[in-house]
Amino acid sequence: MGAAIRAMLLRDLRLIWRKRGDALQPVLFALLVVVLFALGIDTHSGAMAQAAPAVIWLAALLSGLLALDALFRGDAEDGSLEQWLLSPQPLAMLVAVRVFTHWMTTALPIIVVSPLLGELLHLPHAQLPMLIGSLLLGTPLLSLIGAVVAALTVGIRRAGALLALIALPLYVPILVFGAGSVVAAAQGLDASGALLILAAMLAMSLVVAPVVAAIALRIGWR
Amino acid sequence: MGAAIRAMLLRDLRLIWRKRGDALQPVLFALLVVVLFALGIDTHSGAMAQAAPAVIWLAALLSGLLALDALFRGDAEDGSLEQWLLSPQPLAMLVAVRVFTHWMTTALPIIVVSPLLGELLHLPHAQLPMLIGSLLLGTPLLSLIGAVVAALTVGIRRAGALLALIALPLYVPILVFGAGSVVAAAQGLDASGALLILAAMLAMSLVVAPVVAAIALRIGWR
Amino acid sequence: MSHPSEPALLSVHGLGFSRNDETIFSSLHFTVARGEALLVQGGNGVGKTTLLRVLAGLLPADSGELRMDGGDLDHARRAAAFAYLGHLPGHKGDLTASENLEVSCGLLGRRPDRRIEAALDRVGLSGYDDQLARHLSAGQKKRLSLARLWLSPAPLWLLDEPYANLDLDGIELVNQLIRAHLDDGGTALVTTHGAYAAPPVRTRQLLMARAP
Amino acid sequence: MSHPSEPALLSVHGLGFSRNDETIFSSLHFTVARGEALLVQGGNGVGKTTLLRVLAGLLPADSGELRMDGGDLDHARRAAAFAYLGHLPGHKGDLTASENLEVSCGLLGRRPDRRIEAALDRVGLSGYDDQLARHLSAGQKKRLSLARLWLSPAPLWLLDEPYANLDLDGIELVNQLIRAHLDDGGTALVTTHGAYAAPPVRTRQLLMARAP
Amino acid sequence: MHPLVRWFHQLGSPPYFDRFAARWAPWCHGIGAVAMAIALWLALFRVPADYQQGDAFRILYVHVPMAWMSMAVYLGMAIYAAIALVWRIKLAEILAMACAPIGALYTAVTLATGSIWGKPMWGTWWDWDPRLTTELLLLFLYLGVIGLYAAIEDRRQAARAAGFLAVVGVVLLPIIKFSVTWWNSLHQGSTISLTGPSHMDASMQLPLWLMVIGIHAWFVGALLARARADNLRREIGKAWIAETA
Amino acid sequence: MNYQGYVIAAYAIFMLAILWDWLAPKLQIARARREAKLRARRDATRKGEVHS
Ligand code: HEM
Ligand SMILES: Nc1ncnc2c1ncn2[C@@H]1O[C@H](COP(=O)(O)OP(=O)(O)OP(=O)(O)O)[C@@H](O)[C@H]1O
Ligand SMILES: Nc1ncnc2c1ncn2[C@@H]1O[C@H](COP(=O)(O)OP(=O)(O)OP(=O)(O)O)[C@@H](O)[C@H]1O
Ligand SMILES: [Mg+2]
Ligand SMILES: [Mg+2]
Repeated sequence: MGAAIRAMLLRDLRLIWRKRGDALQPVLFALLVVVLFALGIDTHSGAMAQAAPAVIWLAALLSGLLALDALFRGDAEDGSLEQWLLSPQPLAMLVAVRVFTHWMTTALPIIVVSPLLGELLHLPHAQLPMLIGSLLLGTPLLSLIGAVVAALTVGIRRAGALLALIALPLYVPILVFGAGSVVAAAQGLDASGALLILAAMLAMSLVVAPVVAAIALRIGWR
Repeated sequence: MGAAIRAMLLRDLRLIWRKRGDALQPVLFALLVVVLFALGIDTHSGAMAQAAPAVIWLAALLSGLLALDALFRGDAEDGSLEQWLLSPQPLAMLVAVRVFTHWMTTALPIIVVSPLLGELLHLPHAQLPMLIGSLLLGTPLLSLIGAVVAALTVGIRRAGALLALIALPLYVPILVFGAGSVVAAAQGLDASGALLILAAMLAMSLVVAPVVAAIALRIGWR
Repeated sequence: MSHPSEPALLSVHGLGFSRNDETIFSSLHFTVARGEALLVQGGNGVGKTTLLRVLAGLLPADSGELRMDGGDLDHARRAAAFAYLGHLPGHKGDLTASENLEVSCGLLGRRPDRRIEAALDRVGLSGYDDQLARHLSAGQKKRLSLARLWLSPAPLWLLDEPYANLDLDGIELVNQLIRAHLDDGGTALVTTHGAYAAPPVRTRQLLMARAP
Repeated sequence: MSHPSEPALLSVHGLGFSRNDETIFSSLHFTVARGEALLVQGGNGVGKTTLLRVLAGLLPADSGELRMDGGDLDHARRAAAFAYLGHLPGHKGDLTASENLEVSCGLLGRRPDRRIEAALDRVGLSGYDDQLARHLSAGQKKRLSLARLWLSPAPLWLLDEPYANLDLDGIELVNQLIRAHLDDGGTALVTTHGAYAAPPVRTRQLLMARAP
Repeated sequence: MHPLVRWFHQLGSPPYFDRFAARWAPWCHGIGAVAMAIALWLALFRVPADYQQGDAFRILYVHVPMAWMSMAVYLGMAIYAAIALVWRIKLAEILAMACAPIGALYTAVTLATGSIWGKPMWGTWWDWDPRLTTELLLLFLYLGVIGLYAAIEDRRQAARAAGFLAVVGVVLLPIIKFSVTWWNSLHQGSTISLTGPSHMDASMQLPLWLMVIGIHAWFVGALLARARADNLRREIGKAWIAETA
Repeated sequence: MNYQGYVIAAYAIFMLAILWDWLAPKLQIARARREAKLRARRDATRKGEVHS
């Protein structure tokens, strides 16, 4: 099992490295969403700064959503997925490794540039640590729950919008606690509760989501 | 040529009717963006209403962007596109018909529900006519300009994110004048200038974009 | 190659194509006259498909000249003269067989003496008019493409492996269609691996091989 | 079918599968013993691929029972015993040939007596270790899949049209690999249209035909 | 075999189910129509206007039963889906998938009637109140199930995938509800509270309960009819349909 | 205050939905029936001809 994890990790890291240009796409997309929002709003009214946490969270979420389709699709199309399904290794473990590398290439870069995004939207600096903290706890959750949806739709050829429709209701709690915690902190309320709940959800998802996604994969792949 | 237009229109309308469930997806996606934004922001602070035009425009734009890949992709994959390229009919005309039906199924439904979206974000009722007007002028522009980008990337297998990256900068002026006109009207400024510019851009694109997209198609399709 | 007395429907001089600076073929010469077929033969990957796509104008040639009936071959003439049957079927899965043919007649034109129902009959698809194309089997899809060809007014058929996916009946059907088309004064360029029967008509052969 | 004296490696009783309530096959019975191959034959669309995918567990059977070495076939035993070569290559185009084999050895296990370089050699890909899989030709990709099979410790090979895409050398290679595998006490289920040479080993045949 | 078990197996046979549904659906519809007609008549013409809300309070008689049903139907769908997933019973798949469009419709009606009620009561069609938000998300969940079921070609696989989503959704529903409530309480107290008529007069209660009974019967009828349609669609081309047609 | 419009709108939506709930499956059943009949007829014509 250790060998399998090592092989999967090495494989994904190599693939990321060979296509390192693609890894920039999610962060560029998030940046564009933020810029477009800033262009569409009256920047001097203060509404922008108030909307900033919601917009940055929305940007991270939408860009993760766009990337979600690629989570298993490539492996499904070239037959790698079939080999996973036939492998004696626990499928949930393979899924977990895949989700981890996917999070690293899609969500982590956005977290890294989130101070920049905050600056663009005039987010008060005091809220930045809260924003980063909530993203760090929330985005893995997005990836884990997204994996279940991606697995269910892996057999459908052009799943884009359907994927979004299915995933977004499931994303609501994450967004509510994630962006909500920043808003709460801005109002001087105690936001640690929201972060704790996010952490608890993350801990649970880490255990449950790969297993559920593995079941969904067996259902979704004809 | 009349026969060809008729054949293309009939074809697209039949296809839309056979897959009428899919026609709901863009409008659902726009609705989801709005819902997520509302969930992420403090809904009672007034910032939501101020950001409403930008968010609704962003929602229309992103959902159009998601649908853009399907503009020529299906026809490319099943070989219909090759037949268009070989047909004695002017390609620009076929493209124009395709863009028109695509706009009707992706953008028009969003315009139809835009009062609902405005209501969800507590957009002041007085701004609604301006919002609808700007969407009516702006979304065909999005489709026309998007068609050029979709044509250029039609040969690339998973173009989703790339398409977004190329298209979004081109969309900036449309968004600026579109959402900007609503904001200006809200501040009591004269917004007819922005609308006029949008109308002028639309008139020009109606003539130029199909031709450019046709050239791009010949380049993009190996 | 010898030149027939009648002016060749299509004549190709010094045609060359390369992809990423890898030459697929270069300085290809051949002519095809009305009433005869050209068999393009060669192993996997020698460039048969590429040649047909270049002729159809789907890929840009690097060099060379194409002439039709002795005149230049511009885009409009090419579009009116060529009908192409490639690896992709070119049907919408969510339209029925006859709706698909309606579309292609609208786009590509229709021989005035041929009707959609008769064409479906001709290729052995009678009774399948209102079956969605995506519910047809691979062989039936191929037959639908053949019906499109049969309806088209173009004199020059470019057929890329028309025999693939078809059973023995289907192979016979292709040969019959080609023969009838040639008897009408048309021409066909047919690629094949050589494993299938050639149509029983006057043929020339173009043997392609990998450039060393 | 007669039952051999040794317990069959795989025995199948009353296997049935249907898709959208269209029965693809029903109540299929057969057994395969160690050291013999089963040729699954039949025309286009009779369900050969489907049968192999059901056996591999990629599709759920509607009815029927599978037994291995006389015991029940649960998920873990199936995963350890079956190696599958389907229509999809199962390689990442952006990994090299040997990196791809490393991955599959990690996931599917490796016979202790076989090494990656030796396997590449065996299938005629020596010298291509560092070539990206997407730069291999169709036939070479097939050979890479064969190397994966060769490295796998599974005794039961499910080969879906292993001869497709291969030239004469390649067909001979498949036959050699199957023969060696059977000599080692393994078993192979091979689907084919019947147009290619069968491997020169003890074989049973399963002839499938369309249900009326 | 126990007669009940045997009956259940029989019910699973498509022709038998077709006959069963064709026989009983009209009865359910009939009972539902009568009960609802009486309830509507009472609610519109017999119940006195509320002293606070005036006539607007009459919307309760359509809004509340629909709101309850929207959730009950989801639960039913998830239960059928779970049965289908565990025991692979085809009839359970069909019933689960027949629940989805009905539930979506009831949810949409809840949202619409609630909005219409909200305009005169709160002065706005919509507010991001937790109850309203969760109802909207419930609609999205229904639409996701319907969309997934429609997107997969193989009907049984489609039913299994969509059923799986329904079951996952039921696990998440309380979390969504809880999160939205929690989030809302972060801000200043909501200006809105759904003040139910806690001390309802018996004469005001009767139409409500009649309505609830009626809508349940109607739902069962609709479920049977929709399941019958799906059952027929899956069996097109089988001999028994030609015989019954 | 006169809320009649709102009440009528809400009840109308309810009635329409209920009606649709009754009508939709009826239409679906009819369509399935028709399709089955068409299919049967088509299969009959197909069986008539010599099949490949
Ligand atoms: C779009 C707006 C609305 C939505 C989505 C909505 C949704 C719901 C839901 C889901 C329920 C069931 C809750 C439960 O039983 O746990 C419910 C019950 C109820 N709603 Fe609404 N509602 C809306 C507007 C209104 C308005 C404006 C009023 C009256 C002022 C109202 C009055 C009630 C009452 C009295 C109940 C029953 C209370 C109970 O069972 O405890 N609703 N609504
Ligand atoms: N889209 C492409 N991109 C890059 N190379 C390609 C592409 N299509 C074909 N080739 C290469 O060009 C060469 C000629 O291909 P072509 O498809 O014309 O061969 P062919 O003679 O039709 O072979 P086949 O008998 O397999 O159909 C091959 O070496 C192939 O690898
Ligand atoms: N994904 C699918 N969805 C629906 N029907 C399918 C699917 N795959 C195969 N079929 C149908 O199932 C039947 C059996 O297909 P299968 O692929 O098993 O045939 P096969 O014997 O492998 O044929 P071939 O010789 O062409 O490989 C065919 O009638 C086919 O149309
Ligand atoms: Mg070719
Ligand atoms: Mg097969």
